[in-house]
Amino acid sequence: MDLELIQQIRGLCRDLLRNGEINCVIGYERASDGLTARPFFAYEPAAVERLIFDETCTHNLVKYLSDKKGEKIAIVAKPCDSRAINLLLNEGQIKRDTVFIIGVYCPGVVETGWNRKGETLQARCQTCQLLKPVVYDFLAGQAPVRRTEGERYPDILEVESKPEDERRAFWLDHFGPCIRCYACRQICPGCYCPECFVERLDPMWVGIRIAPKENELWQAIRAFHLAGRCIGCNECERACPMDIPLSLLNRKLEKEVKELFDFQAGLSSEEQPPFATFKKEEKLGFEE
Amino acid sequence: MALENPFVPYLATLKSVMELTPDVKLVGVELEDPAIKAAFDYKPGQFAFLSAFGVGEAPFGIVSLPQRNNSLEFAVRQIGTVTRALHELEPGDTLGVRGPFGNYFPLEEYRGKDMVIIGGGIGMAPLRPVINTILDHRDEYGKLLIINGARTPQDLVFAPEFKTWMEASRTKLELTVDRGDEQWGGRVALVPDVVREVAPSPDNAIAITCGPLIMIRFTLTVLKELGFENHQIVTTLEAKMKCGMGKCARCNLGEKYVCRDGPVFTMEQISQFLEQP
Amino acid sequence: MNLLMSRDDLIRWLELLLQERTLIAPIRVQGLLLFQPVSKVEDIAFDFDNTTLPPKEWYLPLTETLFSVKSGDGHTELVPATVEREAVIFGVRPCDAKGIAMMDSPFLQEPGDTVYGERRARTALIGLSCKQARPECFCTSMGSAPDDPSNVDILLTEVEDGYIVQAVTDKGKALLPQGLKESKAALPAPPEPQAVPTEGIVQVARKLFDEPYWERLADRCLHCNICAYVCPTCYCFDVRDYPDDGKVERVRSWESCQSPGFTRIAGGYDPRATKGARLRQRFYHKLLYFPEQFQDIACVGCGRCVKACPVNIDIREIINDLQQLGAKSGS
Amino acid sequence: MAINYEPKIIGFICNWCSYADADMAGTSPVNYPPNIRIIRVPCSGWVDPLLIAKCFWQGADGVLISGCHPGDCRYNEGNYHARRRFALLHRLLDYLGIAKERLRLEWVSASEGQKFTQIVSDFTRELAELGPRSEG
Repeated sequence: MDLELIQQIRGLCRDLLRNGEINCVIGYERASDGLTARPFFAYEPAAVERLIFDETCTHNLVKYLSDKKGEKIAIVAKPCDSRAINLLLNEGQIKRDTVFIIGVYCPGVVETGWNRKGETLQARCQTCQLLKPVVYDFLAGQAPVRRTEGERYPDILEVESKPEDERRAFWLDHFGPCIRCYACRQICPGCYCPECFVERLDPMWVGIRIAPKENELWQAIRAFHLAGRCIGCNECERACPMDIPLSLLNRKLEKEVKELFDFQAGLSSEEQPPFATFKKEEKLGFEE
Repeated sequence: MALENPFVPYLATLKSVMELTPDVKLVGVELEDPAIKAAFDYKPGQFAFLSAFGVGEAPFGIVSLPQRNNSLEFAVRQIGTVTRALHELEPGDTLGVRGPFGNYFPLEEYRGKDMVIIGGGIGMAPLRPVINTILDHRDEYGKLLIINGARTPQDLVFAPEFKTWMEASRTKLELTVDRGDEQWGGRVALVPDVVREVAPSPDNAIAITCGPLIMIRFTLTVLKELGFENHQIVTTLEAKMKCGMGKCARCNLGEKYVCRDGPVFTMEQISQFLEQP
Repeated sequence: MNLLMSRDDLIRWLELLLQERTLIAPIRVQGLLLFQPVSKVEDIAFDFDNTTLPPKEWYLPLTETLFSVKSGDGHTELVPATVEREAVIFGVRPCDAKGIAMMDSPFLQEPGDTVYGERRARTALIGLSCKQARPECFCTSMGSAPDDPSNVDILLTEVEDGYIVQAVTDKGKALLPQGLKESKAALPAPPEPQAVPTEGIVQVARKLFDEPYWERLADRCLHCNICAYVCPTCYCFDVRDYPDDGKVERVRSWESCQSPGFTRIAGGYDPRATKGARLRQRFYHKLLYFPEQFQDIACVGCGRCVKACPVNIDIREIINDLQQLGAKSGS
Repeated sequence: MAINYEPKIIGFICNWCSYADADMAGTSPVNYPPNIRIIRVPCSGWVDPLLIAKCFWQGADGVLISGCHPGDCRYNEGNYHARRRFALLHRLLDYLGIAKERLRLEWVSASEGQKFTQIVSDFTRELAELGPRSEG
């Protein structure tokens, strides 16, 4: 644990709360296992003593900004999380001047679960080149050593190389155990619709039946609705109690969006997302 | 032989449809099986689920009286998918009925008392069988005061029955709307304000109220100002329900289930939940 | 009198059961451990902590058809679902068995849920005592124990030369093979899970309805349905119609009091509109409403929700917090 | 099985162009195969990807979206948006095991009746050759 970094964050938050510049800090505290981290909301200056930051701080706290609209909030954001802030800014969900962003240089986070702290960095962190937040008001910590660039999509290429039938079977096997707890949606900073298509009754797109076909339709459209919007925090996959490899879906779309539209979500709050714009003369390798 | 499954509705036929307001229809429903029909006994305040097969089911207060009506009657306001499907049904169509569920207004206990009935909008539905029971046993009750409000004059649900109600002995009907129109010569006021203005006496009286929650809350305040105590104030609540049998764990207010312990409650039982913003 | 069953005997017995009825047991599927119908006895996991999901889905399935609507020629018929074969669930932990027994209270109270009741009557439970307590376990604080035989038909406890067999009910006795020898060995001492201060929690909870604690706790909650779906005692459900290829079915599926639209009625009004109100409902149902109706706290201490919650909403911590708040607020 | 296999196709057809072709084909001697069920839509840009996915999950063997040529959209840019959306959906569906050949986006103007008929015929034949989907 980088104590200097933590003192930096605590000191700043104490001041912000005391000055009344914000009424709440969204950060991390130690979880009930005494080992990993969990989201923490500090409302009083004294509560900042509970704030921590270390390699178990995997949660993307930006999710909570949608619950706290209209309040002045300070939020601790890793580089990947900060992309979600840009996403919400771009989509008009939050106002820049109501959020004080405490960006942290990120050395990567490890695989965690309750009472379990892995030795190695999460797969997404192993190839991540984004070490500094893309948007912040205050930058905490020190620039970590650049990680070696690696292939980001080997697992996806592997799925792509299967024949149609096998791909179909592969996904049905993986979507089969889905219990439709919607943790993937609830934890996602990009999922903020007041009414999700999956719960619409009229028209009823999916319905309440929890079965492989319905699960697949849910998962396919969930992923598609995040195409060009998913910032790759992979919180959905971490949250999934049934270990569905959601990152294989999300990163597939990330890869295709990059290829087709040369776009990566959340790198800027200004750039037009791919489905909000078009080019008259573009060949997308599909229609005649 | 499968056991009787409480989730399987009785089949019924739609007998009659009457438009009460632009968005409320009075539907008359008759159970198909004569034995089930004969055994289907219910009291004012109880409810049943109506099924539009293929769309779903939803709970409705039964607005008829077994002594008066051959059919089961429901006042259905079109507000969601099930109610829309019910509105589209025509006489002769099949639908499902599950019930009766819940408790009822203990009208026999209220004999000899003055009755104050306060209803807003579609909230008049469960109060109609109460009023009609009192009218059918007019001598057994004291004065009857009915205060009925709605958004507009067209939304007064039981308008066709007002004449009968007004002409009954020792009975007063006070109507009010939020917004009048050119023909409306009556009151334009909120229900709680009318209650304050009419100021029924709490002595030996029972007030029964049903309507939007906001109306119930404010009416409750006024009734208390007038001296009504919690045990003299009775209401009936609506809630999202999926079973009607205290199983789906959706309609509970604290440890009480609206479907099984209600829908009729005295304020004594539920004021904690109503007073919250 | 306890009996002894060798490991080979157990395999042979399970094979026999598999021929006669549906056998459900923990099976490893893509890194998960799930209660599934067994096709080969060698697929069964014998050595495990606990399953990913509790066995409740065999009584209250994730999704089931309540009845189907058959119509034609102006005639409509409702065909209720029926229960298939006799079944045995093998490998149920004592905490989960208690969970099933607790679901009986709401589901079998009049008017009883007949499909649930029939499944319950036609299924036998073979329990497996826990050899060790996991860090998230707290069953002994919730009226169960790692070796609690109360809610199963047969309880097996693993020992060096096989399993000590306790035939708890007549249904269990009838299932057992003939010729098992008496067990000379005493039952091993059970492991000791962590303790949680549940004493008096019902009375304490009653006082804390209006505590700001709930809104604060709910800040962190995502309002997903994980905790309810992994819980052996949560039983909320949703019912809807499915029109499909001209066929209409009424379907029941799991739902949870945490999901945002759970209590919202047509027209938009929601009596539990805030995150705090929903989260309080979850814990009040467990710690107050269920005990008030049916005596027991609606938690068996299996610790699944503790382990699975992505944001560490920990019921043990909440019970501790409530006790402290209760002590502060006096009586 | 494949001998009598008749693929089911859902066509989302733009009202301002291809729908005229589809309509006309009914009265002309050259007709397209009956495998397609046509849904008239106001614009190819109106078609929600959810509709396409739902068609496949309900058992369609192929889906055709047919709209006005780029530059000719009645609403100026609907088809440009459609092009982006379906290019991506196409790749996602393929990844999920619904082969690329099963989803087609075509630009056919109101005066290209022949082309429309040809497209539907070709699509039907290709799907028949591909055979039924492995899982409905």
